[in-house]
Amino acid sequence: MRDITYAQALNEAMSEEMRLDKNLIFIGEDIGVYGGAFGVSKGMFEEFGSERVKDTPISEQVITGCAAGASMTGLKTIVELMFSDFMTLAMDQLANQAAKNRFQFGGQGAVPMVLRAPGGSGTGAAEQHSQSLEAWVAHVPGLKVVIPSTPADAKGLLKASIRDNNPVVFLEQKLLYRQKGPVAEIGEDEIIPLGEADVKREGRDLTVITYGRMVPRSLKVAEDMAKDGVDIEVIDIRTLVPLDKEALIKSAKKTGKVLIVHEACQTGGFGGELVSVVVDSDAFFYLDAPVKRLGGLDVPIPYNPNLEAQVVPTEEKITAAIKDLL
Amino acid sequence: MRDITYAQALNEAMSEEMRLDKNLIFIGEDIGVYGGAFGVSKGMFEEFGSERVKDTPISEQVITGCAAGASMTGLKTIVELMFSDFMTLAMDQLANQAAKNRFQFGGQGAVPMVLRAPGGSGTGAAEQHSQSLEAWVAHVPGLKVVIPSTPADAKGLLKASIRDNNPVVFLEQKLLYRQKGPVAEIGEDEIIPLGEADVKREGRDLTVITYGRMVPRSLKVAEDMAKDGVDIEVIDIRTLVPLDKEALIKSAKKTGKVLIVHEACQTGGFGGELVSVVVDSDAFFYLDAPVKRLGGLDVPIPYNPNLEAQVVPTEEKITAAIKDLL
Amino acid sequence: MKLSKAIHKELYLKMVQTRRFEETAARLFVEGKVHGTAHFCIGEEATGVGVCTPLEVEDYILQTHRGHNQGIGKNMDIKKMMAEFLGKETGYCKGKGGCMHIADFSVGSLGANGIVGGGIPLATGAALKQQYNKEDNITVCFFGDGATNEGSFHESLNLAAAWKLPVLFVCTNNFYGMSTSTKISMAIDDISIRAKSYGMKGLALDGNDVVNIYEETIKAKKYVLENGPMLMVLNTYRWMGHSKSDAQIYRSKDEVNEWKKKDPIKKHREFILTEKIMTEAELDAIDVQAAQDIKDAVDFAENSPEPKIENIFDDVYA
Amino acid sequence: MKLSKAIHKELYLKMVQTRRFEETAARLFVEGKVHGTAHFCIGEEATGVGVCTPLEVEDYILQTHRGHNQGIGKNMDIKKMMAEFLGKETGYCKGKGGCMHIADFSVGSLGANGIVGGGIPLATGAALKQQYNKEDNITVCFFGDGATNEGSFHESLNLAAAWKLPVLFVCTNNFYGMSTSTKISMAIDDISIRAKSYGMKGLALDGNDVVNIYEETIKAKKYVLENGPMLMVLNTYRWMGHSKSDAQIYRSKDEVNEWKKKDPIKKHREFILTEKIMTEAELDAIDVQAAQDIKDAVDFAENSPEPKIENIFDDVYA
Ligand SMILES: Cc1ncc(C[n+]2csc(CCOP(=O)(O)OP(=O)(O)O)c2C)c(N)n1
Ligand SMILES: Cc1ncc(C[n+]2csc(CCOP(=O)(O)OP(=O)(O)O)c2C)c(N)n1
Ligand SMILES: [Mg+2]
Ligand SMILES: [Mg+2]
Repeated sequence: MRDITYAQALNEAMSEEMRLDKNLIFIGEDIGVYGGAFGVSKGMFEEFGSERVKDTPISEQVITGCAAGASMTGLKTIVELMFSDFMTLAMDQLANQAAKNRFQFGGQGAVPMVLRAPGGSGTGAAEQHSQSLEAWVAHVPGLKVVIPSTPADAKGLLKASIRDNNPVVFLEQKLLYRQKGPVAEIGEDEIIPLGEADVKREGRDLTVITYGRMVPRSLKVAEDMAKDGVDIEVIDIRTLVPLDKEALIKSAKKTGKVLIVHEACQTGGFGGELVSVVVDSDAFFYLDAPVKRLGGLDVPIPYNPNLEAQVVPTEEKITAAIKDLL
Repeated sequence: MRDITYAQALNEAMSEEMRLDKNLIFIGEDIGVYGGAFGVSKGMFEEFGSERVKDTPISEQVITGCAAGASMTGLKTIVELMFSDFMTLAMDQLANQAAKNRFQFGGQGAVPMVLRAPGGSGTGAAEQHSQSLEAWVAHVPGLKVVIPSTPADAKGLLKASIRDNNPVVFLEQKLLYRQKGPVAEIGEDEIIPLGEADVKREGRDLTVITYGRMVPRSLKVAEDMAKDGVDIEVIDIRTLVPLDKEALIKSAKKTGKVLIVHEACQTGGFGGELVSVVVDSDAFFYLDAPVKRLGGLDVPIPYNPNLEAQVVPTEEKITAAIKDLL
Repeated sequence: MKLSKAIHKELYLKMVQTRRFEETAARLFVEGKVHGTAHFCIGEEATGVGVCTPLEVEDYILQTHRGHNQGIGKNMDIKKMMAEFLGKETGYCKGKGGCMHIADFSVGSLGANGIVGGGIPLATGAALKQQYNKEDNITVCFFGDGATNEGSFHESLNLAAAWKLPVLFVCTNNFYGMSTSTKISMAIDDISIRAKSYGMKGLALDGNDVVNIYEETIKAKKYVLENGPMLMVLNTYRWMGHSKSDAQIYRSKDEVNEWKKKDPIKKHREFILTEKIMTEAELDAIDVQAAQDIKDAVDFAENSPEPKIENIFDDVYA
Repeated sequence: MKLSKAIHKELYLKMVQTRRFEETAARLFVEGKVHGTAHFCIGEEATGVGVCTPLEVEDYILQTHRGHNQGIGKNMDIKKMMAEFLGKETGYCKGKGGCMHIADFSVGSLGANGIVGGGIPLATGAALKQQYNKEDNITVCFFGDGATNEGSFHESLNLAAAWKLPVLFVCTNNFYGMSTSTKISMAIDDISIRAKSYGMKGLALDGNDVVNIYEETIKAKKYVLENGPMLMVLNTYRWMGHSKSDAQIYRSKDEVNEWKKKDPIKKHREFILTEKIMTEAELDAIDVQAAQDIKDAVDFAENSPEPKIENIFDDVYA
């Protein structure tokens, strides 16, 4: 085990897979010499060259479609969109082409591509560069959706995503890029299969179901509350599609109280799906209180840092929501 | 009262508003001489001329952005996208521009536009022309989202949407265009404010919360079940944003049993939001059974008519889901 | 270039097959045997047939919503096309796609597309794979005049040019996008000049001259392999409505009739006779064969089983 | 055309204000007073200032993410710009937008945009409104070289040309989109030829010659009102990194230094002196004034209140 950053973990996952598979290429804006807007691909251009690490013109629609086309015909591709907000420009190629091609062609072909894109607020990048849009892609059959919360998960899930034979939308968390955490030594098997939630903290009193940047934040709250004798379970779903429903239901049965936390705007967010999975199961009969959601406010992400910090679930809000439920 | 079709009701709403407001224009693909792919705008080009009913090149991104820009500067606009599936191509202009401009400019300007687009399956148009994507837009603060289920609602809600000072995504239902229903005489006030659910059928035993094409289908089931003495309440939410939460909660308290029905793929669909609204309210304590969802299967819409019919909630499936809950 | 008799035969047969296929499909609609819609390419047969016939299996094509000529040109199995059209289990897409999503990876067709311009970005990817593997093959991407107004067209041609990808972009210009004349959808007459924006070669051809299209495609493939992408515009005309429900009030009967005189099949037939490549009798025999092929396809399709709902989750994921 | 002394004074002042604004903004970053990022246009001041100064209030502009020169050119209030940059309640967007979303509807700025090419479709709408109301004004839409590879560029120029909308499209070509040289993002040298795809007039100008840009904009406005849209490409260069975190390894110091010699402010200053329009002393006085204006703006901004979370739901809906 070593401590490396989330960004470094992603870099290692891509680089290792590219070393293993000559058919794997990587395209995106400024991923080459520049190393990516968040530095995730530093050194990859130097190692793999311009044939495999390809800087593109600024044109998200064709970048995404190009990856899908290459993947349909035998390559494997990783695409980086500089911000997940730019999926707005690529939704046809992502949702109408990459996601549907195999099905609509009756099983001919497959589209093994990973679309990586950072989401989330907290960097002062304002309305058009701070969204959490996972709910859109999780609603598209044919896509898988992954959001890692730790360096180890980032590495293990990205490797699994690359090896997956389907289009995977891999949503990174801007604010986690510089966070460090323990990751297996290079060469050790650290692949994490898609579809397995992770109990990041066991507890008896209440279950927090969350993902992405809200995982460390929820853990922080749980540790703080432990001092007062409250024992919170924190489940990181890690992959939205496929979703590990069993893990959620099991925990809900155990604690009888569930809080869903995510950064995305609450209305229409993936939290609704999570509530429904719990409520529409036999866990319903174990619930001691309504399943509550704590999502972002239903506003665009503002620029001012204080405002920005307060439109998403803060430690205070998470704590308050937990106390309300207990 | 007269019986007119849903398409005719939409046509009347637009035409009447355009007669009242010279600042209102209408743009889209083949809406002119052709009268729109589904014939909704028949006769409007002849009445209002090419200055106000404007056929566009096939370019959904600029069509949507052009409307937003015109609306930001003083016109009011209606845009028709031929199929709501093409929102994939317009999502940046819709979600990053039209929806956010007022907020990110600190309240300068407003974007009074209505984006009309038909959704839903059942016409054999297959994967890329049959989706129900309301969950995407309902997750974007700044947008309002309307889905009418009857000719009267279509007319009243479209008029309200046109008069609204915000971008409204108005999702029509392909399969309802030819359905007839009673609509107030021309000249009578038939505006229906956004944000008011409609109890389409009162009942005591169970509440079906639904919208769009699933409203008539749910009503049919309710009538059939009434013969067996089962009394179903059917609530048509009509506007997803703003959502009439009170109406849902009230009904859930009354019947103690709730089934959510929508055509869109279940996973990540708006049903999750509806479940959460009910569960995360004091109605929770009145519930006799888990709140259940019945959405479309998590597959793209297939071409074959039998398959197509069976991937969305059928009368049989709705009936079965209700029986399960009772 | 002088084409062999066999080639002429192939071109002629494929065009007639296409026309019979569509006439039959139109009839099946009237008989209520098909739901949904269809976009017919009658009058445009020379485009897809002329471009695809000289290609190899390893050359890819991306088809349009109006692409029966492209599919037949690329040697797709007419039986499976018809079965798909009827939504049957034996169809190319197991009845899940319908004719707007017909595909045959085994002959190099990466699929038709329901999104105008939706296939153009995919074409750059297929060509990137060919370039990456240093293949001697190209990707041919079909789209209409209307599609050249979409952002996907622009982004794709630019990327292809910047990366010198082996793509032949083929615009079947029938002068209308649905009801909208190119006169009102764009302020240019010659779509091929759009190539210049990308530093790309552009070429405009008579889209009803199958022999010339065939020859130019051979040259174009060579050019593309050596120099990178090229845009070829084939000017032609659709005789029928845009789709099954089109009253066609946006164009005059005269205009349609003028173009019917330029029938690509008649043109080729006359060329064959004038050049004495085949006799009337030989051509008539091909006509008969084409009609029989389509009849066989309909029989096959009608006798094929419906897909089963039990298998609906197949192929959502690989 | 011979410009008055007042015009020269205005152009020079606005360019110097822009430069001081950005130097100060960069310093505020270093001091940790601003979070987020910023995109500086130092070296490109002549573009926005030259184009916007001759416009009327009723002419609209759509700005880019690199648009301080455009805003100052269009007479935006520097105090409110700075306050927005610092995220204050008194800023143009009440601290909600930041400098990537700065806007002033009262002077005709419909806003900067965080999406590359995102403002181009909006510009067609603003121009449609002007055309519909038969106004004698135009919409000017700014975007970079990189943005011309986006689908939004293509769709918008095509629509504007088809409808003869009164839009002046202005491409500030600084030869890079972030780290990506136009040499690798497109296979053409002269971006102005892209106008031809739309049947539109295209023009390429020295983007560092504020006087010429001013004059050409006056002509262009007249042209656009009479004939419909036009594309004007202003070739220039960004001296600083793309944004605050740019190590600039994708370009050489030499290249940067070559362009620094073509400093638009120095060029204008020398022109003024050579033509004896103003004296050194007069110019120095303007420099002093510009510095003071920025200092005042910082004072204003720093002493302004923070926005309150209580008002966060304001303006989500109108
Ligand atoms: C993105 C998108 N917009 C609109 C449509 C509806 N539509 C289908 S075909 C068509 C016309 C396309 O015109 P063109 O590209 O010239 O091809 P043609 O039909 O003439 O062969 C339109 C508007 C669509 N399928 N996809
Ligand atoms: C749609 C989109 N893609 C990518 C980005 C990230 N980005 C911001 S500015 C920029 C470079 C834009 O280049 P250009 O248009 O030439 O303008 P310049 O920055 O050179 O002024 C990029 C890639 C973005 N903001 N929006
Ligand atoms: Mg056409
Ligand atoms: Mg640039």
